[in-house]
Order: sequence, then structure tokens, then C-alpha cells
Amino acid sequence: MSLMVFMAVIGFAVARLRNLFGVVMLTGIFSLTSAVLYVVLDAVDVAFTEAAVGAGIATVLMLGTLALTTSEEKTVSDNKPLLALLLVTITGAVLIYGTLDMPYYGDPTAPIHHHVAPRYLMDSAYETGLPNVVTSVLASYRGYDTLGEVFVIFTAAAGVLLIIGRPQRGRRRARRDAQWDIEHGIRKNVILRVVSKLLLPMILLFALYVQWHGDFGPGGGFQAGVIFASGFILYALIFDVDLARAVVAPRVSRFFLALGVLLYGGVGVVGALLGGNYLDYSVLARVPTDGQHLGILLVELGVGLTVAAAMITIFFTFASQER
Amino acid sequence: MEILLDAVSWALILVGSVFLVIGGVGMVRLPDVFARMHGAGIIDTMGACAVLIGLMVQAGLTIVTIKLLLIVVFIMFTSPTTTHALARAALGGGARPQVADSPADADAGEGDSPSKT
Amino acid sequence: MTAAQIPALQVVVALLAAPVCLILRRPRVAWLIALVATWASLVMALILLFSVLKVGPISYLLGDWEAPWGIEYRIDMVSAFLLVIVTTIGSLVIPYAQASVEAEVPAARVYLFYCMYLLNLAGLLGIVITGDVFNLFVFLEISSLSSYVLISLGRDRRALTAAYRYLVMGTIGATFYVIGVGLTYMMTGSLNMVDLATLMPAVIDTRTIHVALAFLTVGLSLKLALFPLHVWLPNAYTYAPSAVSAFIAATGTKVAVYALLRIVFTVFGEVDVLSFPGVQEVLLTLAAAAMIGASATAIYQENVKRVLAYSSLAQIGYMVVGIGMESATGLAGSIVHLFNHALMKGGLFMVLGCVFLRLGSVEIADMHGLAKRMPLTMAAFVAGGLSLIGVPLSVGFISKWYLVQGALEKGWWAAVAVILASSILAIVYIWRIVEVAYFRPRPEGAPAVSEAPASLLVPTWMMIGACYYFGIDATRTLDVAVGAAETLLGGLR
Amino acid sequence: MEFPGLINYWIVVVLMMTGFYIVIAHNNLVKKIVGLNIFQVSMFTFYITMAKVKGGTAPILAEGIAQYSNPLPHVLILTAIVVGVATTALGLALVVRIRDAYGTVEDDEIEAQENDR
Repeated sequence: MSLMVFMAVIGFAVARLRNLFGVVMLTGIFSLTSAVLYVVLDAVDVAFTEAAVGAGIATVLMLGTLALTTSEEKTVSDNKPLLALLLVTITGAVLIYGTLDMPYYGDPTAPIHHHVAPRYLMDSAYETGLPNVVTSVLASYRGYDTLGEVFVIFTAAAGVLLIIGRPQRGRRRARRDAQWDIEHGIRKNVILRVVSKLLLPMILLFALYVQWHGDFGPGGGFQAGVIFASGFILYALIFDVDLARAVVAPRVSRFFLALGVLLYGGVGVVGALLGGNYLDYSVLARVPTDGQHLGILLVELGVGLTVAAAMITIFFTFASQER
Repeated sequence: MEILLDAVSWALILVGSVFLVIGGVGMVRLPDVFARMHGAGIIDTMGACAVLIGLMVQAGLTIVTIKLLLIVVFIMFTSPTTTHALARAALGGGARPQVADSPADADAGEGDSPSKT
Repeated sequence: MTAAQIPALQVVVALLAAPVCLILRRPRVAWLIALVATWASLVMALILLFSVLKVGPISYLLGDWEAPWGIEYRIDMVSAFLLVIVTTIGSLVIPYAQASVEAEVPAARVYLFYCMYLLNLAGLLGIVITGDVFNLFVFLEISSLSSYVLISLGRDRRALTAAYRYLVMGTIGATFYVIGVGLTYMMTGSLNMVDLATLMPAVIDTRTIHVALAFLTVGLSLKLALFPLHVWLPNAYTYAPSAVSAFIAATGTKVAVYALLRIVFTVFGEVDVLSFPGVQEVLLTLAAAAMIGASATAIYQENVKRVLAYSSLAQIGYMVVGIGMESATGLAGSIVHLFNHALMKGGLFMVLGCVFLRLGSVEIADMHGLAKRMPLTMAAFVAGGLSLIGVPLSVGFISKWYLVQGALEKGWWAAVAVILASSILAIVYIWRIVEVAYFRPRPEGAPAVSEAPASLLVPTWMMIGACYYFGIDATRTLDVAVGAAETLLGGLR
Repeated sequence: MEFPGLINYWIVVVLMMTGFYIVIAHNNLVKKIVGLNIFQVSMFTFYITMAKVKGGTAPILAEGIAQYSNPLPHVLILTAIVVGVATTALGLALVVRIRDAYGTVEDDEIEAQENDR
């Protein structure tokens, strides 16, 4: 509860602050605090994803945009605060009016704990055989939602490519003015280079652990994909972006972007061909639970591939913009 | 034996949280960017590690302890590097540390470099 | 095996075609894949429509998990009809898009354009076919994200701000929608529409459900650009590439109206939401304001695409009036208007695409005496305009006739007056363009303009021809629409 | 005791309205995206607060634990987080292109430029 008050304070600070760098940092802190809050509220998978995706990728992208738009300062010209304040208070009042009949926070007799959820908690153990109920619901019971969601990430990456993607004819050495010395500075800087070289294998190893550990503990395709991509983003930040693009050529990241999505859709089609409905994993192997295991592992791999490739593509497109 | 372990872990956690508070206050009160970095440093090293070690003592010899150990090692690696990168970036950004605190220099030093970023 | 899998394949074929387009980066191949995918989904939509007419609502369990636990596809008369609308427009715009996209989208990114187009189509199909409230949000996001990107491809720099504003308002709408879903889930514990409908009467008097309904309707009306929340629509349609505005104008808002229908009549079916105090009046006043206000502003626009954008706002007003009437004929009128308006607006925007391809601009000032140089294109514009006004023998007339009939049944003279007034305003802004194109002499300095290429004209004329074919032989569309109205209202009576 | 029962939801509503206010009132395009981000993160918090069962643990099946929190909102939020990031990425890409086309990221300056041409 106190964490929420803390988040509210951060929210007000973001509303007040003029300096955009401060605002972006506060948004990162806002997401991190919400991740801590989710751990307290027993939502471990969500906390993991929110910390990795919300605080990590969103902040990096915003900083990248600020670097490109170079407008740290925001002009002070709120010409319509009153109208906005009015609209916001009305919506807030309607929402608070709506909360009056809600079941109290955390009371076990609330309807949502009795209608659909008990089946997941009781039966998922022997239907899908995964201890982590969230992953089994995510990948199997409501697997179609996750397919839709992987396509959302795919759309975002293809969209960013379409909006600001510049066709790279081979690896051209881009001449940069002031930007060059700062970057040069970082490359020359031994400490950062050594430490990041030490950290990189750990990050990628951890990403693979998270990918395959999704069935038993918190983890899964999304978190793994983001951590995998953050390894490459760290590499691109420390060493020059063109070097990073040499490591992961845009064509390769584009290929994996499509491969992950096709893998996920393909598992569904195979399920349909083998006689079940679309996205039915129990027909994949003789024993239904093995089929579910196999299906969920493949699906999580597809998600991991797409999310990693999407984040890498988005970051490289942002990073290789010329100001 | 049990009480001893609990006492030790609680002591460590308390010490750690005291350091966290000191670091926090340091971050707010100290005038200069580079001075404030000391506050941040205290939080990362002493504060977090003390609390983590306290938890490790609490957890006894289980998988959790190894995971906590890994976290401590990870913090030991990353926090000095981040502080280093921050210092380098601050230097790149034009902030100059207040070197000698004699009044004459302070005003001159104060005047030309916007150290309070 | 495949016959039973058609509901899933309907969406998945278009969905999986997009990444394939991304891998094979040649524009020609990407266009071919898009063509095959859209025509395949059209065939599947027709098969589904006929099987729904024969067998009644189809239910398809994704992943073989029963309804409230897994995600379920429920296809009844309404969603089958919408499927046919979306896939017809989708498969007609593709052959049209080939030439028009070459002219407007930089060559290196044409394959990404088709990838985005397929994602938008798949997103819309996903919304129409799903029976799960949260799944509808996921596909709503897919279609919205891809339409933001498609709009931002416009050549004019204002396309970027139009896409940005649409993104901000669309995301707020989607978040409102999710808050509404969260509130209903909190009170009932289920996400499946039919399951929600059975659980709703028990909790209907709680304030949370009223607020949930408010948030769901506000979120969706942001998406379908109901009057006060329509700010993003004129810029989005005007500055988008012509093939994109043709597709989005004809399908984007229609699917949002369908989602509103689904929420009001299926999820809140048993509870007869419209009889709540004030809900019906608010809906009708907003719709009337949309019809009159938008048609009036359409008269003063310089850019023809903007005129059509404002006329779309007015037509959405018609549909919402049909919903507000809550009677079989009124509802049938608005459902058949979904189909008719899709045909008319799609055809008219395609005409403007031909003009843009040749003339490079769609401002009225540049279109003086264009009819002599582009007779076929402008003839299509006149035919489409007449059907928009609602001249007898055209589709526009059918839907207006049903709406007026519904209004008379309910005895709402105000509604009848508003419909007629808005049709008269439509005459004014259509005539304004026709007069410029036909009766003004072609200025000397104007560039020599030749007729649009066949690859653009044929789909345009097919669309406009369909406007008149279904105007004359309206039996098929009407009995589907009336059947759809029955199934939706079935929940109430 | 009715009081603590709903206080969590009221704070979440306050968070949502802060995000909503930032999106509406501020002109800077990046600030609007930040507002959207906060609006969505607080909506996630609303779902997760709904899912918590007092005395329940994380929905990972283990022996000896009777009460679990509800896993379904967690799954929905995993989807919503990714949707949020996708919208942010697209919004920022558009901001970059708008900056190239208009030279500014302030809404009112853009509107001024748009009206004159």
C-alpha cells in the first residue's frame, strides 16, 4: 500500500517536472516500483516482465528518442490545464464511484476467485503438467491471446522499420560530429569495456535460463527475449552501433523476427493438422501432458525469438538514426 | 544457535537499512554531482550488500542463499562501473568537481561551471 | 479436417501471411502473397456465412479448452456478415493497391506496406470473429497499431501528426476498453461473452457494472469516432495514402460499430442496457449531432478526401441512430448500412486514389474540368456520390429507407427529420465537387491528365457496381441483416 | 472495516488520472507518450490488485500451499505490458519522424506550422 503511495508521488513528480531527462528517469523508477509492488502482490511473472520491459526497454527507447530530438527542455506553455483537470477529475470521480461496489481488496470470496480461476489452479497440474500456472494459462489455455500478442510485438518492430527504417546499403562508416567524441570516449574507456565484456556472457546465459525455466518458476518467452536483447543493446551502447550491426545484421534480426512468429503459428497449424483444434498441444505427442509440455516449450521459444529480434531491430533502428 | 543466527541477520539488516538511509540523505544534502555520487555509492555497496548478507544468514544453506550470493557478486561488479560511467558522463557534460573549498575559488568555481545539474 | 478448422484459418491465414511477406522482401512477391491471402479469407468468409445461414451459430474452441476457460470463437449471423464485408473490401483494395502504392510509398518499403496491410486485415477479422472480450482487445491493438503505421506512410508531412494523434487517442480508447473489461471481470469472473451475458443479470444493479458499461462504450466510441471523440478521423483519412484511406474508411469504423453492437446487445443483452435512464437519449443526440454537424462541415472543406472523411462521420451517426432505436427494423437498417457504407466509401476513396495518382492532389481547386480528361473516374465518383445521398436503386437508399421505417415505427419524427436533413446536406457537398469537375472549363496551365490505369479503374468500378447491384437486388443482404438483427435482439425479447 | 478494503483501488484511480492528465495537458509529444506509459502501468496495477487473495502466494503450484492468488489477471497483464511497449515504440518512432519533418516536438508549434500550409 505504501508502495502505491510512493508511485503516486512519482506520478505527480513526472507531471510537474520540466526537464525531460528527469521525466524519463522517473518513468523508469515508476515502472521499477510497480514491479516491486507486483512481487508484493504475488504477481512474480508480471513483476519480472514489467521490470525487464517497462523499466528497461521503454526507458532506453525514450532516452534514444530524446538523444535524437535533442529537446531536453519542455517549453512551459500549458494553455489548457483547467479543461484537462476538469475532464480528469470527472473520469476519476466516475471510477471512484465505480469502486464502491467492488469486493474488498484481497478478499477470497470475490467472484473472480470462484468462477474461472479455480479450474486453472486445480486442474492445470495434471492437464499441462506445469507447476507455473501462469505459464500454462498463458501458453495453453489462453494461448491464442499470446499468439495475438506476439503479433503485436511483430507489428511494432515492422512498424518501426517502416517509419524510421533507413535502407542500409552495407555497413557505411557514418561521420558524426560532437557525437563522435563522446562515443569515441566510451570506446576508449577501458573499465566500461572490460566490465561489459565480463557481463555479456552472463546476461545471455541468464536469458537462456529464464527462457527454459518458464515452466517451473517465473520466466518465459517475453522476459527471456528482452534480457537477450538487452545484452546486445549493452554491446551496442559500449561499442559503436555499426559494430553491433555487424554482429547482428539487420537482415538476420528481421529473419528471426518472422521465424519466431511463424514457429508459434506453425505449432498451432500442426496441432490442427493432427486432428485437434488450432493451438491444441495435446495431440502433438501420444501422452497429452507431454504434448502440452512440448507445445508450450516450442511456443515459448517462438515468443522468445520474436521478442528478442523485435527489441534488437527497434533499438538498432533508433540508434542508427542520423540527427 | 537459532537465536544467535536470527540476531546476527537482524543486526545486519538493520545496519544495512541505516546505511541506506544515510545514503539517501547524502544524495539529497550534498551540493555537488560528484559529492552526491558518494551517497549513491554507499547505498549500492554497504547498504544493499549488508541487507543481502543478513538475508543469506536468515535463509541458511539453501538454493536461495546461492541466488542471494550471486546478487551480491553482481552488485559488486555493476555498481562501481555505473558510478564510474556516471562520473565520466558528468565530466563530459561539463560539470567540474569543486576542488579546494577556499571561498575565493568556490565562487570562481561556482560561477563558471553549472555544477548543480 | 479443414472444414471444421475454417474459423481459425480465417484469421490465421492472413496473420501468418504477414511474416512471410517480411521474409521475402520483393514487392511483387509480397503483393502476390497479400492477394492470395485476402482472396482465400474472402472464400472462407463466404463459406462461413453459408454454413451459419444453414446451421446457425458456430462455436470453435481454440486449443480444445471449453468456453469460459479457453478462448472461444462464436460466429453468428452478425459476425459472419461483418467477415464478408471486411474480406470483400480487403480483397478488392489489394489489386487496386498495387499501382497506387508504387506511386506513394518509397519502393524499398513496399513489402513492409503489404505486411502491415495483412496485419490490419487479420486484426479486424480477429475482432469480428472472437467470442472473448479480452481477445477482442488484443486484436483491436493489432489492427490499430498497423493502421497507425499505414496512415503515417502518407506523402504529406501532416500524415505523421495525424498518425500520432490517432495513436494517442486510440491507445486511450483501448485502455478505457480494458478498464471496462477489468471491471466486468471483477464482478462476474469470466471473459467469455456468452458466459458474461448469463452472469450479468445477477450483478446488473451494482455501480461497478454501470461504470464498466460507460468505460466500454467510451472506449469503443473513441475507436468508431462518435461525435465528440472524432477529432482524429478527418486528418487520418485525408493524409493517409489513398489505398490505405480506402481500406480504413471502409472497414475500420465498421468493426468498431460491430464491437459496440456486440457489447450492447450480447454481453449486456439480457439486461436491456438501452432502457437505462438517459442512455438512449445521449446516444441519439450524439448521433444527430454527428449527422448534422459533420455534413455541415463537409460542405466547407477544400480537400475532397476531407469532405469524404466528414461524410463518414455523418454515416456513423446513421448507424448509431439505428442502434439507438433498439427495434428490429432500426437495427437491421444500421447493420445493412455497415455493408452499404463500406461499399460506397471504399469506392469513393478509390476514385480519389485514381485522381491522386494522375493529378498528384485531391484539392477541389485543382479538379476543374477534370471530367473531360478522366471521364470514367469522375463517372464513378458521380455514381458513388448518388448512392451516398441515397438515390433510389442504390444501396444508400436501402439503408436510409430501413432507418426511416424504423424511426417511423418508433414515432420519432425528430430522427426522420435529421436523416432527411443530413441527406440534403450530402447532396450539397457532392454536387459541389461534381459541379467543379464537370461544368468548370479546364484551366490552360493545368497539366495534361490521362485516364487512370485499368488496374485502378476495374476494382473501383467493381465497388461502385456492387453499390448498385446490391441496391437493386437487396434481398440477400437484407435477409442476412434482418436475421442478424433478430439474433442480436434475441437476447432481449 | 470498510476503510482499507477499497483504499488500494482509490490510489490506483489516482495513478490512472495522473497519467491521463499528463497525456491531455502537456504539449510535448514525448511527455504525452510518458503519460500514456504511466496510464497503462497504473491500469496493470489495477488488474494485479484485483487478483491478490489475502494470505495467498504466487500461483506456482508447490506442496503444502493451499491458497493461491488468481493467475488469470497476471496472464492478461503479461499481454497488456507487451502491447504498452509496442505502442510506446511506435509513438517514439513517430516522434522522431515528426521532429525531422517539423523541426520541433511541441504540439502547439506543430499546429502553428500546419495551419499556415
